[in-house]
Amino acid sequence: MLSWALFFVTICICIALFLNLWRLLVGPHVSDRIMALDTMYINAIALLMLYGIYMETSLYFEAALLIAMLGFVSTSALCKYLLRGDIIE
Amino acid sequence: MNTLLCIPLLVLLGTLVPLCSTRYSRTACAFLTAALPAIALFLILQLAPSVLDGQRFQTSLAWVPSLGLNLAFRLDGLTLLFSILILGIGLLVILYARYYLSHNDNIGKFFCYLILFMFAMLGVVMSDNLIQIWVFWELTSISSFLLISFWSGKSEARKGARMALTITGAGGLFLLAGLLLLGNVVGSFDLQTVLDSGDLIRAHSAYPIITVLILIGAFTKSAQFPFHFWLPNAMAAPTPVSAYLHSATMVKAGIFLMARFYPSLAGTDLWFLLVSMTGLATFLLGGYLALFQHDLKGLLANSTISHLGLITLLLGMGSDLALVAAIFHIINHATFKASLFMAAGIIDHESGSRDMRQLNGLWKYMPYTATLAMVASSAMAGVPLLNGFLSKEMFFNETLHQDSLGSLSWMVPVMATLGGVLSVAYSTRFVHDVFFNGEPINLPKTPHEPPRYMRVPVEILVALCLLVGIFPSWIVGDLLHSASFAALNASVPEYSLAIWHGFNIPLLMSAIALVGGLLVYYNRQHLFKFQAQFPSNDPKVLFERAIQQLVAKATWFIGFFENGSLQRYMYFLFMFTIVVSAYPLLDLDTTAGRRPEIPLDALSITGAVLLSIASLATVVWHRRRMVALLTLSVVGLIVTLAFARFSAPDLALTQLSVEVVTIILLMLALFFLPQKTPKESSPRRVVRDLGISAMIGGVVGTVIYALMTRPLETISTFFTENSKTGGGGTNVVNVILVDFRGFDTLGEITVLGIAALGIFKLIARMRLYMPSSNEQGRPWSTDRHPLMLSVVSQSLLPLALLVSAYIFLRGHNMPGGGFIAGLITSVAIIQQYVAHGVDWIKDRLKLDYQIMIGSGIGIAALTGLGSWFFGRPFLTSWFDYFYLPVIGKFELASAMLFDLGVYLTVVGATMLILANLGQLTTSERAVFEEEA
Amino acid sequence: MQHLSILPILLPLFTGALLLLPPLSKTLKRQRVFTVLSMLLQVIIGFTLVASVQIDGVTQYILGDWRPPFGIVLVADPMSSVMVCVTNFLAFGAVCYATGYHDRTGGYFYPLFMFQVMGINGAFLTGDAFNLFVFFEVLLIASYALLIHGGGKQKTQATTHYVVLNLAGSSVFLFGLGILYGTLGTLNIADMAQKVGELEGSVAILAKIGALLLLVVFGMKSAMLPLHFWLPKTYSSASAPVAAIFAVMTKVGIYSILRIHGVVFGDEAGELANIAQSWLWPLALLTIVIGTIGALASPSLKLLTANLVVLSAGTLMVCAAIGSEAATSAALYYMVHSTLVAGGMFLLADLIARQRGKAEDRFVISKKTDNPLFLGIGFAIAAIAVIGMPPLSGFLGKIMILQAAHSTAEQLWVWPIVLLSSLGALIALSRAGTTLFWRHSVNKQQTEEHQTVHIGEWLGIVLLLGASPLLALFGGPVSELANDAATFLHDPRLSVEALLTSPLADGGF
Amino acid sequence: MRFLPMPFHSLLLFVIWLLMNNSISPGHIVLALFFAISIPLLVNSMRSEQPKIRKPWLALRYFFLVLKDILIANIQVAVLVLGPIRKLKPGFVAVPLDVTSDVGITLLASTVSLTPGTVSVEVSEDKQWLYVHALHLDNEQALIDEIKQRYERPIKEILGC
Amino acid sequence: MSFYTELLICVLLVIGGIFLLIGSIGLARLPDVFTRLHGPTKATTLGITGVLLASMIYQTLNQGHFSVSELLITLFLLITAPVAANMIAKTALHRENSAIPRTTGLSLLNNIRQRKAADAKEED
Amino acid sequence: MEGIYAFCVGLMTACGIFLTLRGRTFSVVVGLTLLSYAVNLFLFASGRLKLDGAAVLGMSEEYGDPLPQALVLTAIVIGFAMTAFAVILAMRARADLGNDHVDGRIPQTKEQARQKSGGQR
Repeated sequence: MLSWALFFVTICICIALFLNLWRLLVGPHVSDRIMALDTMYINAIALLMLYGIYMETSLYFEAALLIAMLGFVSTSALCKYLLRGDIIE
Repeated sequence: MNTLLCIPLLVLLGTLVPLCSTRYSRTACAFLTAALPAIALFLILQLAPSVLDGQRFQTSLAWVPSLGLNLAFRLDGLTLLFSILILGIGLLVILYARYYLSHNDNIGKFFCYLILFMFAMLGVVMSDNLIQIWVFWELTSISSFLLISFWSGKSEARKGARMALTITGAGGLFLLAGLLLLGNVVGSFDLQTVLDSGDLIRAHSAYPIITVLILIGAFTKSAQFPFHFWLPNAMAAPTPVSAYLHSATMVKAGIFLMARFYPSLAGTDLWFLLVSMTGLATFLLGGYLALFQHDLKGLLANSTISHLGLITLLLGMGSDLALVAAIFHIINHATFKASLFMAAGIIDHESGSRDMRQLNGLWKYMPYTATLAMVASSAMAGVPLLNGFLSKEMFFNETLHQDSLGSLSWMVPVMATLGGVLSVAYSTRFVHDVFFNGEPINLPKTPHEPPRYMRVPVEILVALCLLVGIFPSWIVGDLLHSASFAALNASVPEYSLAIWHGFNIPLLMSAIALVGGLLVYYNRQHLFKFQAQFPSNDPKVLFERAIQQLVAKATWFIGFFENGSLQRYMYFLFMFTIVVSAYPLLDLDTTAGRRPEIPLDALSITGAVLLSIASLATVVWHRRRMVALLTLSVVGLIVTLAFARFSAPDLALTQLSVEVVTIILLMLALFFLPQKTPKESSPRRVVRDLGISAMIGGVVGTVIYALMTRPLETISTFFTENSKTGGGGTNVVNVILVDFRGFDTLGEITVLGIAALGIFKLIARMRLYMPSSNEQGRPWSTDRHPLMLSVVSQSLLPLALLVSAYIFLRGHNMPGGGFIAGLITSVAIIQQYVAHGVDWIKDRLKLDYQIMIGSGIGIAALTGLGSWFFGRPFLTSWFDYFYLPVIGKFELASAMLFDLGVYLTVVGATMLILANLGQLTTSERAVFEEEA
Repeated sequence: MQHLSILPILLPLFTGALLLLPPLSKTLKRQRVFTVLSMLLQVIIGFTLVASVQIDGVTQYILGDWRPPFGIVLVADPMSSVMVCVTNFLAFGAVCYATGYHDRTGGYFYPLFMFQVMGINGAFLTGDAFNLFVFFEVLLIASYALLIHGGGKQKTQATTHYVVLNLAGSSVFLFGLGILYGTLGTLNIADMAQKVGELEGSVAILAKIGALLLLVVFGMKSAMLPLHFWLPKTYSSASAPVAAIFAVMTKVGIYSILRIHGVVFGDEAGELANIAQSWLWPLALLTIVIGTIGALASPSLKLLTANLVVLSAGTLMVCAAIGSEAATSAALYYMVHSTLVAGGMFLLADLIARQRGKAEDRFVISKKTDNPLFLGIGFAIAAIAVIGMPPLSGFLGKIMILQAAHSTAEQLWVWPIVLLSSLGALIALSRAGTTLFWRHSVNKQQTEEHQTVHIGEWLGIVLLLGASPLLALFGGPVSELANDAATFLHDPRLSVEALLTSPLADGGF
Repeated sequence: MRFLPMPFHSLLLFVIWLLMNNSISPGHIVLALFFAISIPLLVNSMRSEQPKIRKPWLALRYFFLVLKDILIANIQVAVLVLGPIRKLKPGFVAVPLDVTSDVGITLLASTVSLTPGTVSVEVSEDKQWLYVHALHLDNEQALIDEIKQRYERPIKEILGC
Repeated sequence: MSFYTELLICVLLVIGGIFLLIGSIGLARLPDVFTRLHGPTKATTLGITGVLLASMIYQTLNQGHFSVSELLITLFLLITAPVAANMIAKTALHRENSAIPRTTGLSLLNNIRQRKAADAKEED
Repeated sequence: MEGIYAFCVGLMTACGIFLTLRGRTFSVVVGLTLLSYAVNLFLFASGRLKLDGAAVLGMSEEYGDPLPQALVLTAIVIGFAMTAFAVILAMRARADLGNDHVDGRIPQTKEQARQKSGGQR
């Protein structure tokens, strides 16, 4: 049952990732693309957690944590760039 | 100490004397300068009797034994002759030069160069080692360059010197090649061995090459056709130099070389043909050209060429007697030509001109000098009772007894006579045009007799001309004999040095030459007219033009390749990479190996597709920079996931944190770089680049596939086995980083630190204007620090620090480590910068990042150094487990301290970069203008 | 002195780190004194290292006490010790020179310089392929930072090209290393040499690609023909002491070629024996040609010197291509000579440029230099040495190379090209010298203040150029040293097996 | 308070450390204490003045309220997203603010973003208005009231401003 | 591991997966920037919470000791997601990305852009 | 899996190289970043791929090759330092040279022009 659920969720996330990429590619605005990237980060976290369950290991927890942290930094910096140009002013 | 070594050494020391004595009077300087060479001459003369008896002195010191290069000197007959010429005439020239040079000239420098040349020349003739001969040979080129260009302010002097250096230097290179080959053929660079193995050499297949190479060396030095043209242009030198180098000594070096290697190389048709024909051509050409010179020294220079040709011709005749004649003429030519040059120098010095069209009728003003010059030029013309006559007789005689041209051999004596005619003609011209032929025209000075002692050298030399001419065997008989003996490396044939040999064909030829020469001189107007039809080709101009063309061609060529375009260089790099790597791939039969592959799954396919699309999108949209940046982030994210997927959590962490910082940096760059990228690659260029990149991509993909599908045995099991027991950590990757290969990490953080310092340097002087609007032309938002962002960021900072501490502490046993922790800390601080701005932070955060970098690297290195105190090599790790009552068991390891260094460096470096970049922009915003 | 062989890396590292910390970081004067003293010590260590290798034989320093091939080792053999010594000597000269003027033209000069020295020394000493990469990067990043020292448009542009090319080069390096690790499963150079011989079939082909990719990288560092284009502009725009230390950087590439392609993929490499040779031959010769052409085309002394560096690199590559013991020995001698002379020449060029007013070091008519005697003698020494004319060191090196090329199949190419390159250099340098020192503009109205040569600058130039006569005078011992080094390098029993199986390898000292 | 400049944060850090390490061993408690004290001391200078939490228990209740709303919000959004796009009636709403502190506004805005069908878009420069975007807007005033009643009031109470 | 816990994990996982997918579908499907914002901020956050909870339970059972570190990620995302959404919205506003015409309150848009008060008068 | 991995590495290399051949500093830097990703994956794969083999003792039965991982880590850090330098250098080039070209089409300053055509001798 668990493996089935894992498979299902993996497929869901794969589709989600594709959708994100699609949004990232078509835009139409940069804000859309950033949003897509941000969502991608979150999906990646989910993927890592799933992988952790699948591999029965918690080794990937830190990676997920870092994606959460750094993804946010990256998103906010990107937005700051679009808003102000200079991200560190 | 060895006398033989002393001789050149004394002269070498002599180069310093003028430099030290230049502050005294010029006379004192000259005498002091002359002292050491005089002693050297004295030493040689002391040895002379034994040499004349056929003895040969040799000495040798090891210099570079592995090359066969020894410091070896010898003194045999030939050497003796040349040494006496070099030192004797050298001393006379020193005396002469003391009067010749004006007060403006730095006489110390001049004498220094002169003695240096003397040393070099002496070295050439005394060398007993092939390479050493070449060493001194080149030294003569260098010193003559300095001497010719002594009046370096004159363009002529510079050009003449450069030409001389270029030609003789080039010849020297040929000579080197020849000598090396010769030495390799013989198996030794020892001169005597080479001289003794003439048969071996002549039989060797390399003989023709050796001969040609060595002869080219000799010809260039001795101004033989077609390399003769540098000599007249070297006349820009002060006259003492001309007298010394360009008549008596340096130009004889080539002759000397031919005479020296006569036993080894001569005796074949190749030698005869090459040497004799070159000599003959030079003999005639020099004589002919001398006739038309208006410059006094030019005439003498061309006559020198002619006489050198004569000697060469003699050397090429192949008979031993011809060699004797050649050596005899060397002596004679040296005496009369040196005296002529000195006389010409006196005329130049006292009248201010060397142009024969101005110089006329000087007999009235300087009768004494005129007499000397006339005697010397008679010797040059070959008038009986003078030394020139004797050697010319021998020469004519030898031309009759040769058969180098087979049935055309009769032409040689005819040509020789013709040459004699020419030499009489130009000698006559020298005498008649200068000392008679009416009154001087527009001379800058009124000519008068030179100072007393300036004439002395001329007198001595002219006296020698006379003495040799009248008492040949008494004066030079022994010397000539021993020199010939040495040159032949065998017994000398019978010959007689008498003034009178009876009426014979040579005498007839001499007579024809004398009469014909006078006739030619009287009818010179016709010849001048004839010559005037030819365009005057100044070899100097031609040579300069050739060189300049060479330079222009070179410039064009370099400009063609190095067009300053990075793309071009990258193109070369990648093309080369393709060629090198694809070529062996052609031999690879099957790409796939035997190692079983991991089965595919949906996740991997998704990742791969995402990665591919994102990469391609980055390429396609590289001109829409912001989008490219986003797709690049996607690539980075997927790479991170790939690392995680293939069991490398540490890599995933590192890649992730690095990527974020990179993106932030790229955004900073985006801001300052032009906002638009115009489309500028031509379709052809794009196709070409696509081809290159596809090829490399293909190669890389193939190679990695081939690698991955082949089994591998590595040293890695050692690491997994020893990680816990030896390194005290369970995270093998981290233990490798801080322990097994901690040295790499030390280097790596150093790189990071250096990069930060370098970037700081870059920023320190940067003057950038900030764009006031984005790529759409929209002004920036006025909301500098969005409210929500600042509030949340503040709360996130402690959290992030905690996380980084967590990552840091667990690094040794679990994925993590100082580097990642450092990056997290940095990113957290950067987030504060993004949210609050530089000014806000500057007041609150007072960290000296430079000190952090320094201490970080220092701590890491010191940790490594700690093991020295336990007698262990650098970076030997230490760890142990401790028990504390409440806390329980915990581990302490030196690796942690090392990691702390890493952490500090990373934070320091990252922050040094970013904080300073931020400060760059706090100045007021100027309106930015896009460049045209 | 068991730690002697790591000192050439650690000492500059600590010096560099300390220079960043107070109190040394506070004033330039302190930095200056400290650096010069440290550098002096390093020179002494360099000579001690050479001597100790000569006396006690090869030492390997086992870092972290992890026996090879698992840990990283430093190998102080005759060759590397000599190169380290040369580097330190050169750096000492350059540092002395920098005290005169150049250390003031930008920040962090001394720390960066120390890291640069560390990188170069490390690259020479390390016995581990990946560690070689790390030290390459250390020396590269330091060179980037140093290159922009002093500022100016030309420097920025040259640096941009240099940096991007080298970044691409580093990628190729990693590709190569990846392949080698993927086929051999080890990183220790000696261990690699042992395992290479066992490869066969497709794996051997892959390893070959790896080796050739490394050749690309080393070729680029050492200015091999299609990859040398960055060099002239980069070197000529660097500030003098930096350009001087750069003179040894091309040699790092050559040294690595000798090490990797001469030894690991040398005669004993089975299927992969001497794979680089067929590539090296034509490229080396063409490098000489293009260096000569570049020298002829150079409009300024710095550019000329830079092109002469290319020329000497080509000459050295010929040695690598010959691959015999004699050639390696010749290469070492020539390497020492050309490094020091080129370094000295860069310093000299800078001094000349600074004394000639607006004309700088370009070959145009200009005002007279203020110290014609010193500069003239210096130039003469440098020129004679670099052309390869006697009596200075260049000719010995050249003869050694010619002799090494004797009776190889390519002799017919090597001899003419090497000799003609000398002629080209002769023409170029004689033009340069006569113009720089002897063509003066007549007007003497603008008498600016007379510049004197700073003592440090004087010392730097004298040290570096003075090495040339000394190298020639002591040609015998030096060539013996070079022979020893070559013998060691070419004897697998000495250079490979000893390092892996010696009793030292068990971790003790 | 010199050693505990941010008591709430310290507590949070203490808990988080234990959370991260999944451990309540004495060693980790000591470490957690260490970090809980040292990190706030380190970053104290990097903070602007912030209001204190006046009513912790209310805060906790508010937290769970938001959690519950998030759940509901998502189901609503899911329906909207998956449903026909044409029927969607998005809209902007301006919510007048009573909370004055930055933290309060941020808290409110975050809550709004996380809860049913609304995302806070912007805060006006004078901090008097919170602009909200609703995915499906039927009744403007109802939304404003709900936000003010359900979220703003407790926040104001918790922070006391 | 008992059936029920496994079931719980599965349910959580599936819920998480579905919500993640819905978030992304929203992102891809909704008509303008502002509506798209809703997907990632809410659905995705919930989805990831589901997955994280599942992981937490699973790891706790699997490793035999309490594994709650995943809560940290959840907390983190709950804090940051609204801010990220806010930043993106600000960007969209700043760059004058258009909302679909049927949006109500479009008249406010100009005020929002300039961060004026809602009752401020239009000036230009 | 290996095939698809190799394909991705190859593709990324190609993309990176194509971008480095463009004429603007930004493209070049992006290209180098992409290239360095590819290099890291390449180096990593030289130790062969392994699922479920994280090199943490006790966490898995078989371990993947930890050595390439360590190498890649070093390479990432070094690559980061280098990229950072290149980025700032690009900005500096913009500041000094007034543009972001790398193809040598830089408007010649007077000095350079004189240098090029400068008389010799």
